[in-house]
Amino acid sequence: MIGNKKDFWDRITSIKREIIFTIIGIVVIVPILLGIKEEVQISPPVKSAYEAIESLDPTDVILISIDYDPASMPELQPMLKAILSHAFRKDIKVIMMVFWPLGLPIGTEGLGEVANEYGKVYGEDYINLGYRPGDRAVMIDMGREIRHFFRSDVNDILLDTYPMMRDIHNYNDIALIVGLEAGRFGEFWIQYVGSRYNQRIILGVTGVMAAETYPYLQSGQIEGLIGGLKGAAEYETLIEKPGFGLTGMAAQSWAHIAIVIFIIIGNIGYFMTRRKERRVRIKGRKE
Amino acid sequence: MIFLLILSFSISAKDTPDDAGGSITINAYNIPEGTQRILLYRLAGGDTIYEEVGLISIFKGEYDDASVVDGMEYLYRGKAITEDRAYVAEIKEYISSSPEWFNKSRTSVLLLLILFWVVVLIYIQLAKKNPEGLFIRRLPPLEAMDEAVGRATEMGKPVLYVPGIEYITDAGTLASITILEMVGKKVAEYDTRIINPHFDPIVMTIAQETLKTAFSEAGRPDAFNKDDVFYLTSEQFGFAAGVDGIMHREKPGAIFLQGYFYAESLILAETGYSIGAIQIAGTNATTQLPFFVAACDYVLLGEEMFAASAYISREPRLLGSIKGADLVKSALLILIGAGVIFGTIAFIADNAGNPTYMEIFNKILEFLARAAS
Amino acid sequence: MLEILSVWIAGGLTLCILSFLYGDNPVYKFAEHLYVGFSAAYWLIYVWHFTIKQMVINPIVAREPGALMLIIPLFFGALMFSRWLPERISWISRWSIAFVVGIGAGIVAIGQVQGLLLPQLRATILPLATGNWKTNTNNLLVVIGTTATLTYFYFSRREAGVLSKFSRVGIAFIMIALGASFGYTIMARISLLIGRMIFLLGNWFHIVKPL
Amino acid sequence: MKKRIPLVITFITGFIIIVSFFIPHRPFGQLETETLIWYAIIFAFTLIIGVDSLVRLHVRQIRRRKKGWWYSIVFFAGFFYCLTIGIISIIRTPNPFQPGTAFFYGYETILIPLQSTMFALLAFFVASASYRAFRARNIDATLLLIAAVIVMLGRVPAGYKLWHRLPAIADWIFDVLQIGAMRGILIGVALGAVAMSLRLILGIERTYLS
Repeated sequence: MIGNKKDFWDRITSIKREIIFTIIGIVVIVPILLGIKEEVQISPPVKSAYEAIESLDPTDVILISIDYDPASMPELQPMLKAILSHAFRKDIKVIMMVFWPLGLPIGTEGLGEVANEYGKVYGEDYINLGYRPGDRAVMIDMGREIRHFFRSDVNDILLDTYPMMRDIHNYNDIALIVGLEAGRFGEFWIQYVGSRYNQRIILGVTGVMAAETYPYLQSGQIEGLIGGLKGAAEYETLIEKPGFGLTGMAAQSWAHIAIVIFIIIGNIGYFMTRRKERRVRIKGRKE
Repeated sequence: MIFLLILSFSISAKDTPDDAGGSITINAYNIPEGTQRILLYRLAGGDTIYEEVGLISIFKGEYDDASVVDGMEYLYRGKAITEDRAYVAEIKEYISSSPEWFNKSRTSVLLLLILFWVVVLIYIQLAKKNPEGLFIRRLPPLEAMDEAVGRATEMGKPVLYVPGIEYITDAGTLASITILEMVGKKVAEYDTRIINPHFDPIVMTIAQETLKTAFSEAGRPDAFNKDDVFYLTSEQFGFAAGVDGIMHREKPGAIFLQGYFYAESLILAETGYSIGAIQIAGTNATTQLPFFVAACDYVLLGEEMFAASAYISREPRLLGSIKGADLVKSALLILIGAGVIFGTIAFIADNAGNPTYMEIFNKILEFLARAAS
Repeated sequence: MLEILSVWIAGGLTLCILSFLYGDNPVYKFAEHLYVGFSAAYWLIYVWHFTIKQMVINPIVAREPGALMLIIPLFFGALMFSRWLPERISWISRWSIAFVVGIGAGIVAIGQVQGLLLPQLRATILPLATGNWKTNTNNLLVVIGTTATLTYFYFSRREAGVLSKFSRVGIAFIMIALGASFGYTIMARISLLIGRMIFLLGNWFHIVKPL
Repeated sequence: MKKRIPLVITFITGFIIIVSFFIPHRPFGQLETETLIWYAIIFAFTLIIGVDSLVRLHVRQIRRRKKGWWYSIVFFAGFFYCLTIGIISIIRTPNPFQPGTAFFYGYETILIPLQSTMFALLAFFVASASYRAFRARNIDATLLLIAAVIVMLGRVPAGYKLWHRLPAIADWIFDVLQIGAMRGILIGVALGAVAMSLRLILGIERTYLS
């Protein structure tokens, strides 16, 4: 670097990559080991998602769509369990369907766990329709008749054999759609179902998709938005049922502070070296 | 004496609009306090007894009777049952259902779709006649490409071009191939080496042809080395690790990251920065734009990639789409400006007690897009 | 017993992938190829169970009206595999691709206009005299943000002039939006690591409450 | 002849979808449903084209003993393990994907740890990138980093402790400040997609046939 002795800033800005990895590893592990609990502030988008389900009554049916896979489990699985707990507590009937093939097993597992916890009966209180290919094609035709694509559920049994499905045909019979999104399917629900059939929707999204989804909240095309692990923690706080969301918050806090510090150090170092280069160049010219 | 008009419970029936027929919509008004259920009865023309059809939802005050036959005439009677008594309401004239040939609630969609498509087709014809005539503004990242290849040549280092990890059907990959052609010509002129790793075999074969033509058009067909355009792997992180390895080994002076990227974009941009290369990125993956902007020297943001490929190739269908979209954008800008002004005036007039503008304003908004119920 | 074996294998595989941090090595390549192999077969099981069986075979076996017609899309679907045969035969697979591309184009055109362009346009026409100064400023910021960004992505504007200055405002709004998305994405990545660490510490080593 | 028929198919299918959106009258509703079901069945096969090319690639690796061919053995180990437990589960239980089946056991043991750890790696790379590569090299990048820092701190309890108004500012950035720009980007992408749809339906765009 500039000048012979490696001054303070050169050493600070050239820490090896593996050390950074270890720092982040420690910063995440320690709060988990210490089991630090953190409260979270409730933000308006999550509050309105909560109120959307709170406004329903036992005669209503909600459709939960699993559009994520194990890669986004830490953010969206806690949301699934929190929303299912909220719905089952209010005796709301639940239909689950899946558009991301790799997400079906964890969706089925989450649904089974929470349903047993609240003593719900398959076929009367909740049903799992499984997966169908064709994403938007399925969404559009469910506005006409759900049996066109789903003549049977995930167990390959005809829908009409289930008491709860007898008078459910299309979106007129579904009070609210809850999309759990790790990709673009949230946009599909909004465009091909929300606008086309004037259907009430709330979305739970990963942090990656959150920013792109806010314009649809502001335009009223969705009623509520639960974003990332913090959104899951907020929803768990609202239904007073702490889960994975809240346990992860402390580690999330520490990691964010560490990354902000990295950005600041990196940039201070960057400016210091650039200023030194400019000074050398000016001196060079003068001599 | 204020005459307290207790509005009595009533129902209305109409053929459900914009449907394929076979459905009549019943609405209930002034539903009495404490109503538990509202039963709906129907009398088909010629029958004598009302038959029960279903329950009108108290929350929505609406019921969609989809069990009617087109052309048949019906009468309806609603019975709202409360704690102590039942209120009855009837409709007087017969009503029948019929299918419609055009869904009126979607007129605004039809208008915008036709307008936009006609404009695009016109511009495509214009572009066919006179490709140079259609102006597209300067794109700094495009100009920086020349300087980047030049600098890499000075330092005697190769150029690395990564086309993203999507298939040929993705618009970003298509645009990347066009940009690759331009970079190929520059590399041929400066007589530098270009390394081009691939995620998909089909995109690789297309890239090989593109570079071959670029090199021969620049007058140096022999300088093109086919082995520098190769298939690496189809696994996301395996690809990122492979390209990182190339960066450390070959130490390219200029790196181009053009195409559709996923989460691995961050690994590529970081290693590229750490070996001190000029990085020019471009992607239609909005989620990856932040990482490229923070780590690269120049970035083509989303649509700018498509404008760049239209600018380079002067293809009529690309130019037509860009210019057509531009015209719609200017129309949107004018519409938003006028709408905001009119809306503000409507609000002021409404506060001053004159709601007429307000009604017009809401009608315009409702015409554009139905508000979510 | 199987349960313990499963957690130990899962823990081991987690460490194999984490080894990638210290350079691409054989252990990582082993885990990566195992993943690609397993998920490849996963897709076959999936397409069989939910498409071929539940959407085609079951309706035909149950002799539902019009079910036999479903053989046609099944045939076109299978044609997709002819892509790897010599050119003489594989050109017919273009019929299936054309069918999928045609419908996709129709769906996208309708969805983007009805579900995005019109509602988002409507949501940007906001009054600026709502009597509450906070809403007024917020509305103004949304209107300026949208129009300035559209001006930035307007490619027919000349160098100098008002439009170019207004597009400078646009790029500022774009950078703030990208910054917000950037911050949220980092949060998402950290959450994924937290999930894995709780699996290792909880389910495998039982130091902490498992997942 | 080979190019003409696919273009006609694309035009007809695209036309059916658009027309049946605007005309509710008899044949179109039913026609749209049939077309969408056919689309779904054919689409499912596009999911497994990739599998076919992968298997052929690894067979070639093994037959030619190319460098690192034993990784292809591992590929087939994972492939046939998943295939066998899948077939067993399909025969034994109506829903092979539910907990308790052999298929779920394999999924939980192999797929979940591999896929979720692969993405968890990104947390490490984000950290090293934010230290080594995210520089405020110009006004644009500076604005980006400031907004990112505010949002990152505002979204966690630590930010609240730092300054109690920080979460409100972070929410305000999301609810108001970034709406306009994100909307502008979405509109631009949408216009590009609708123009591409026109080119595909009218056969002006043909690269997908290459």
